[in-house]
Amino acid sequence: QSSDTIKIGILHSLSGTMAISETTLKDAMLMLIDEQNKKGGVLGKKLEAVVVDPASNWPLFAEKARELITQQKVSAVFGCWTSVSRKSVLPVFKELNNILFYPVQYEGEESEKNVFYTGAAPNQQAIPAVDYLMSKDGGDVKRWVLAGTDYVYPRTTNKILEAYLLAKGVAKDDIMINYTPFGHSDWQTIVADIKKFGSAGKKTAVVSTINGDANVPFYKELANAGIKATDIPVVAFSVGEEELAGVDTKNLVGHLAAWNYFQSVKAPANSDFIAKWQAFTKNPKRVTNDPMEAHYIGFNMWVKAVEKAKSFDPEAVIAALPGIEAPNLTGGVSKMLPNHHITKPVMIGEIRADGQFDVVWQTKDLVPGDAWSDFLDGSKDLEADWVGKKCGNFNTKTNSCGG
Amino acid sequence: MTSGVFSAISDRGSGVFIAILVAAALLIPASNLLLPPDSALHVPTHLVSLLGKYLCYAMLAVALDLVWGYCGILSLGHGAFFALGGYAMGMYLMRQIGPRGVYANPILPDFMVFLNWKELPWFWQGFDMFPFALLMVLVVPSLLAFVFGWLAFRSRVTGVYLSIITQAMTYALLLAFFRNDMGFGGNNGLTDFKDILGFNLQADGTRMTLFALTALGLVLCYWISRVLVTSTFGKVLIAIRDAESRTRFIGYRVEHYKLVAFTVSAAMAGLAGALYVPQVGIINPSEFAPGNSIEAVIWVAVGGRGTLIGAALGALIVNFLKTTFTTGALAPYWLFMLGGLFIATTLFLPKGVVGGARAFWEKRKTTKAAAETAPAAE
Amino acid sequence: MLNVENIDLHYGAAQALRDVSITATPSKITCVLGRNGVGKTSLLRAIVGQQGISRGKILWNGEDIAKLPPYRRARQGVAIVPQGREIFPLLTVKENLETGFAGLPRKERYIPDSVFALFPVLEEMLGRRGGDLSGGQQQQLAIGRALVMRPKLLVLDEPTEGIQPSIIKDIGKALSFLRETTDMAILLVEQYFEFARDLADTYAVMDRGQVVLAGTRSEMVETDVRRHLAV
Amino acid sequence: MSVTVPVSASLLYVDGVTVSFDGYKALRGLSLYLAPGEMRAIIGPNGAGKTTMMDVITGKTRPDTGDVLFGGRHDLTQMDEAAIANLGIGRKFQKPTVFESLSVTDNLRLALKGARSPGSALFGARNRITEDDIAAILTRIRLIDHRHRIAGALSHGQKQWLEIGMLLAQDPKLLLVDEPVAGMTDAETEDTAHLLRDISQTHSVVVVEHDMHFIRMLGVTVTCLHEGAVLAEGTIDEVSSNERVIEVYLGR
Amino acid sequence: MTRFLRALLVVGLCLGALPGLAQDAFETGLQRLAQDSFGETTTAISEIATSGAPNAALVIEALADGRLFFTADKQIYVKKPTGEFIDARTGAALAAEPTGGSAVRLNNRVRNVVQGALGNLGILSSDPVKRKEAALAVLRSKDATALPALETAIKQEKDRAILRTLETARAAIFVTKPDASDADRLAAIGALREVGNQDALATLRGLPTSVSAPVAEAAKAAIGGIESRLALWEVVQTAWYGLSLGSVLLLAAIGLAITFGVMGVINMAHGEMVMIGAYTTFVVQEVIRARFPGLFDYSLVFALPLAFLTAGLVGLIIERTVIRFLYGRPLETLLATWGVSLILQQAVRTYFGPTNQAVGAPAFMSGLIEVGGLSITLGRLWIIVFAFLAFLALLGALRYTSFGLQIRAVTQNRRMAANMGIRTNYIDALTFALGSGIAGVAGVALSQIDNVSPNLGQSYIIDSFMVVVFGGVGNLWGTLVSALSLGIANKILEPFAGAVLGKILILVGLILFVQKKPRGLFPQKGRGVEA
Ligand SMILES: Nc1ncnc2c1ncn2[C@@H]1O[C@H](COP(=O)(O)OP(=O)(O)OP(=O)(O)O)[C@@H](O)[C@H]1O
Ligand SMILES: Nc1ncnc2c1ncn2[C@@H]1O[C@H](COP(=O)(O)OP(=O)(O)OP(=O)(O)O)[C@@H](O)[C@H]1O
Ligand SMILES: NC(N)=O
Ligand SMILES: [Mg+2]
Ligand SMILES: [Mg+2]
Repeated sequence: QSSDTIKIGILHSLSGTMAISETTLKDAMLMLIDEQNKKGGVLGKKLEAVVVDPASNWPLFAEKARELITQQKVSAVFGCWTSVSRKSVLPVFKELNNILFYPVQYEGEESEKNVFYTGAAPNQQAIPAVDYLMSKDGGDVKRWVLAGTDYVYPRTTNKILEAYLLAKGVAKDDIMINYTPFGHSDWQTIVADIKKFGSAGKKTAVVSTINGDANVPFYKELANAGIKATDIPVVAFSVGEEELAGVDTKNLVGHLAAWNYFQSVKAPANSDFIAKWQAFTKNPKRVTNDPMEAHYIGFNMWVKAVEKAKSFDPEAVIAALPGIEAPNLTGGVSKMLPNHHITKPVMIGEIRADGQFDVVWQTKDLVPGDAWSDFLDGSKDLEADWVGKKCGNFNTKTNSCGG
Repeated sequence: MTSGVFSAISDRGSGVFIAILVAAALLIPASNLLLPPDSALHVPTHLVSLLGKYLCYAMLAVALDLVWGYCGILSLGHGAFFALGGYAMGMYLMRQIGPRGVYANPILPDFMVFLNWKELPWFWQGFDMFPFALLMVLVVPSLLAFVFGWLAFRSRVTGVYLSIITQAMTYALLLAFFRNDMGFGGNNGLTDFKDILGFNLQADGTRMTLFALTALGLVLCYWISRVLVTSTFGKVLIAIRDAESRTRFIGYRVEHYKLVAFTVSAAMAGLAGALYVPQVGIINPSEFAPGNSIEAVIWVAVGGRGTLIGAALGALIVNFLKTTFTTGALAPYWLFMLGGLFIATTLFLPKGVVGGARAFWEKRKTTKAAAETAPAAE
Repeated sequence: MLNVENIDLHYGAAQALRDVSITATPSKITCVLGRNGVGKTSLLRAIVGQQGISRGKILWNGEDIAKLPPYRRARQGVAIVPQGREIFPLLTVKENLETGFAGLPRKERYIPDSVFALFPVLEEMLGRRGGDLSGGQQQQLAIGRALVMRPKLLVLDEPTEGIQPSIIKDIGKALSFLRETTDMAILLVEQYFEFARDLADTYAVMDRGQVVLAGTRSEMVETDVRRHLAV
Repeated sequence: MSVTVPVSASLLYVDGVTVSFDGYKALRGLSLYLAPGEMRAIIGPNGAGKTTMMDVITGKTRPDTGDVLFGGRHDLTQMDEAAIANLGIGRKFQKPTVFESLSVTDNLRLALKGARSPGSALFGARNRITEDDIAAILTRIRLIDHRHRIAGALSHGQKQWLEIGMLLAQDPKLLLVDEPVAGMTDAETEDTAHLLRDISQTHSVVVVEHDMHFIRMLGVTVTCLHEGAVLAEGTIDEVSSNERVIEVYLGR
Repeated sequence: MTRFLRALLVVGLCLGALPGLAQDAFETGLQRLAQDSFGETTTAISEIATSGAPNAALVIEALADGRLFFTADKQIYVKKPTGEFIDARTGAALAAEPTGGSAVRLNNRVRNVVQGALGNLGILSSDPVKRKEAALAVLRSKDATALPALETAIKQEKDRAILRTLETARAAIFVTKPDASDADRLAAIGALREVGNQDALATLRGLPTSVSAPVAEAAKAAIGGIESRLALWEVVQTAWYGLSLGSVLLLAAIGLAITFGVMGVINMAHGEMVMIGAYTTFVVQEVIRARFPGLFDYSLVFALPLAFLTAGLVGLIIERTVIRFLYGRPLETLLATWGVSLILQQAVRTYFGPTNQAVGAPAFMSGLIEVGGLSITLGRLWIIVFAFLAFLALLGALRYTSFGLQIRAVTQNRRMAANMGIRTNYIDALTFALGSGIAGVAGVALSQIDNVSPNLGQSYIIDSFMVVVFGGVGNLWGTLVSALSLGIANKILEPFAGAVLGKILILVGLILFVQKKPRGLFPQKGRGVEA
């Protein structure tokens, strides 16, 4: 390894079930690194991407993380999509004291010294989306279907949402919760149930935490069953431009998604990014999406932190990162918080016929990511602060740091 | 005919295999701990954990070969026994965290706290004690195998029918363990372990010990399997594989033989899983995925079905290639190489690596012998 | 006319035939005798293509068929009644017979009446699975199946095995009948000495992979033959 | 045939057994009584039900009706194959079935009399069987030179012999032998007849054959089955001169 | 403006009165649209719709389709579907598209209002298709301002189906309208009870709480009546869902019933054949979209044979290069075909990319018909029909052709089959190609309801094996019965056990069932099997 290149690890699945989502992130990282090198690299050194394929296999994630850090000696890693992949690499990053940038919306309830969460915490996606639907513009929704894939992210998100809705005075009877297995493909019964639930005379909406693969058949069934967004809108947290590229969106117009970024947002930084991306992938139709933006922000933050610390040493960069600001693609400036989450705008988009989203609502200010939900018993007293308290789970009641 | 506990491993292949493993168990940790990192002979920690993981897979492969290679039971659900052993160990490690979890709950693991569980479910009791956990590592998989096998073998479910229900078993367990309500941490599984028997899991010393134990565990599993297959028991297994009903007609209780083999095999798979978890740092339901069990079958086939050493070797080869191929420029294409390897193995080494090598030697021997002696036809 | 010339056959490293030559002439029955394991079946396998040979020629009407795949040989009129019957167990008796149609021109795709005349039991059991038949019934089916192919060379490997005496007699008559009425060449492997002796026009005795005695029936000396068949 | 035979006096008591497959009656009220130490030859047309009868006795096929008792008290219709084998009933199949990937020696080793539990096979007596213990049998079936070969590589006739050898090794009280001389030369047939006669000194034997020379050499009571029931029974001369037997079986 | 006044206006509009006032409202409405605020847009729509201006319908239709634009200097213009631009205010054609125009945006709330407005405007149209749509729109929006127009329309309507919709719409309005008279309400409740479907139920449940006791009583009775009727239909509906799921399983498994069930190849690449079929559909649709857009509705008709051929060809190649060396070693086919499956997956991933591809539904396969209380989605209906056709074709081919006989002979005893003159090589290759081709055809159907991604095959392989094995290997009828019974059992369990637990129960049930029938539902019987 020559001393004037610095390695960056890219830990995204290129095969297996998650390749469908993660491959794009690998390409996005390659582009960002490429761009940075064109600008002269960082601290005078060129960056070199090291791509590995953890193949949607969680133990392999841990193995590959270890390989990146110890063998390839990378200075930081950008990677993971599912929470379980993040959980499986966590001990490795802690042990070897390196940095992971995690770009996907997740269930929260975590703040680790070695991880920087550039995707949304539940308060940056789920809660605002529900707020919107309850508003007049959102349709004054009174009855809720919380539909999700049966795993931790949807379960936690729905737990938070349920607590939130109850606190907002929604009756228990007006909430229906439904879980389906990964890759569920026969949605007839559930769509019929939703239709039935929605025929109680109150405006009904579906909050969907359905995971990747199951979405296409879900939307196809919705369209088949003739459920229009004007009847029962569906707001999804895991359906972005990339996922919609696989569906015929004609019949889905008006269904919603909540993200912190949409490709359709008109901002100079965004147009620039889209142009570069399409040039980089040599595909003028290639779409961008929210986790890509998260990597964009995370990568720029890392560059700035390195410059601030004047070192590539992970320990120094970790210390330098909180407080770093980097522009996002929608015209704002995101900031890394002491809890290792960032500030983000929250947007609600409606699906258009061309597979893009129309932003119909967005928060005025950037929302700071909250690691520990205020709506869960176990975590409402917890707080993460890696700057002052040097603790990821400080209990404000007992004034002590957890394990 | 010689037989018995020691003669089972008195052949040359076994000798070499065991010697290599024992040497690895002693020398690799020693080199890691005693030699300076810049020494040419120093084995870096990450390599040791990698090897440790492979050896766990090799144990699983040996367990599978015992039932598939010798008894014709193509289990497409052996990953389930591996995972159950892993979970039993994971539960112990989880309980060891104690109040050091993020929510600082002294009893409840983190995932239970944040899903609002109020108390520890009954099936988590006792896992704070290592001996109990160790017992469960063996008992849970073998109990499942026993009950499952008792039903299936008694009903004379054989061939693909048996394969498919073993697959259904692991698939059902996969779905069940995915459910958060089951109380095993949902799809995130059990993770963030701190220490084992008071030793820090991240410490090199602990890692080396675990590695050495895994290597010796593989020796143990191999030994047990050899004792089984070299005794007449093994001959009966082969007889069952070849002509099950004929075996019955000379008075053997086929279901008992299968049950013994299946249960022992499940216990070995469980042990492999238990050694795997502390080294890998996580256990979650994806270990139950049917694809994993099929992959294990493939290791056995690559190495050579019905050879035990081949099974272990197959696991090492395939996983080593997987590790190598998934890094760097070739990463997006590694499936081509792995797929190609599988096809090439079946076409050119129909008995697997070890089977192929043996056939090669035998052929050389017999052609020589044939050249020297008179016609084989009597 | 079949001329097997100096063939060797190996199973792996073990040699089962060495320098075997034999002929089968149209309208003649050629009988091969020999103890267990001397290579009779191996010889037939070589002729029908189930087993490759390592040396020699197999001439069928002058053409060397040794390299042809089995189905081509079958389509040139070579049919076998194998040892162990090899019935298609899950096909019905009728379907078993119909497998013989594969090499026939469309207009010949029917089951000749002679088959049922010879083995009436087959007609009774047309709808039964072949695998369910009794051993002897299967043997009859195997012969019937070969006849459906309208063979020019009929190769039979111990066809009387497991068959009741009356039908053995019938088979003997049938073979004589075929010899008399058609130009079929018949190659018969048999242990049952009297049956073979009564039928054979020419014979060959094998021992340890080799032909040790051969000749026409008139030349055949029973004691010589029996010596080779003795234990 | 309506001889009443006391159940307890017969080693094998088959009475009124009926078996049908998808409506086809393979056995129609078959009765057969075998005294201890008796050897019985069974003949009958192809499809008469001889093999099916053995299937019933060994537990492979469950009869629709009828009794099958062994030693006067064991109801074979209620037992499975292994249990029946362990009572001391051994069988040679019509189509030779041996363990193809085991050596000739190992085939015999597994068949040899003795405990058959997994425990005994693992650590027990079965592991102490030496080649010498089976050498006698190997010699008797003339496979001594083939003892290390894989059974799958034997010729058809050699497999027949191996199966006979396995039956000898089992040393059962009752031997059921289905067409032992099919595919054997006349000399071997003679030899087999000697062998069976020797065995019948100390064992009960039921032997099915179509080879009338062989049957004659055995010199025992012959039962002729036809369409699932007994057609004739008696000495070989009686039976072979029976008009019906000649008509359906022997031919003219 | 009160609702009453607006209602009056609609009447006026119908009579062609008050043109001056109308033009004013139209103008202000248009101005509002340029504000780019959903609230203003909503108001604007009412104003425009009720203005009676000649361009009103044109503008609102354009808005609904996203073809209405505004510029910074508040010029409003419409892009016609044909591509020309016209000024919204005057209707005059524009020479070129004004610069800096952006579309007037919609959200679901606006869309609802637009729908109502379009209903009100179209209900008296002379085009029956438009009238039908408008009637449905009114039924959805239950907009009371449409009532006068509705009454007029009901008087004029000749088409019975449309009339029914109109009357239902009127009833729906009376039920929800806060100030309707009791008599109107009771009549309306009666009408809705007649209709008796989920929508009617929803409307009835939306009855204001302030109504008089007899009305509330009647509504309660009507709701109860509809509910019990629907409960009955639900059984049928569940059976239908089961049948539909079963037919998907059947389609997925049927090719495997050949390659595995008949040939004995443990074909782990079967799923990838399905995937190839789905990608063929995608490619066909891409070509059609690009070259012959008019043929889109026939895309599946082209895709079917092509998918059969493509997957069949791939199958043929696999058989000739790999499988043929493995006959008689069935377990090794598992290893080799697993390798093939990895390669095919990654090849598709490399060539088409890892993400889902969009496959559209032709018009005849989209939508829903209601039969009594049963809703049948057309896409599913076609898949069921298709699955059965494929099944019957295959059954016929195997049972009644000499090809079928030869396939079975070859798989039962390859060596002997060759000695019977059967070209075993040829039969093997064709059989495998046939099984693969059928899998490809299944892919065409599955592309309509599932992801078209490199993972498609993997998601069906386990289910396919279960179906084939559960039915009894080698028995096509078994495959049929097993697919349908698994589908129906799944759908019976799903409502109360949930999808996850339901699936677990099915698996456990399957394991237990196999104890009773160790060779599947339709075991192969006889002596030949045990030997
Ligand atoms: N598949 C095989 N592999 C290896 N050796 C074989 C195989 N088949 C036969 N042999 C051997 O080849 C020799 C000749 O066998 P073959 O079957 O031709 O004998 P045969 O004369 O037909 O005997 P039989 O009368 O018993 O049928 C025997 O020694 C046999 O053991
Ligand atoms: N599983 C079965 N299914 C259908 N029919 C059967 C089955 N088993 C036996 N049979 C029929 O029962 C009859 C008796 O068969 P069996 O094998 O007992 O005859 P056998 O007396 O042994 O004849 P052979 O002398 O030819 O061996 C035959 O017609 C056979 O077709
Ligand atoms: N974090 C997620 N989406 O698993
Ligand atoms: Mg032979
Ligand atoms: Mg018989």
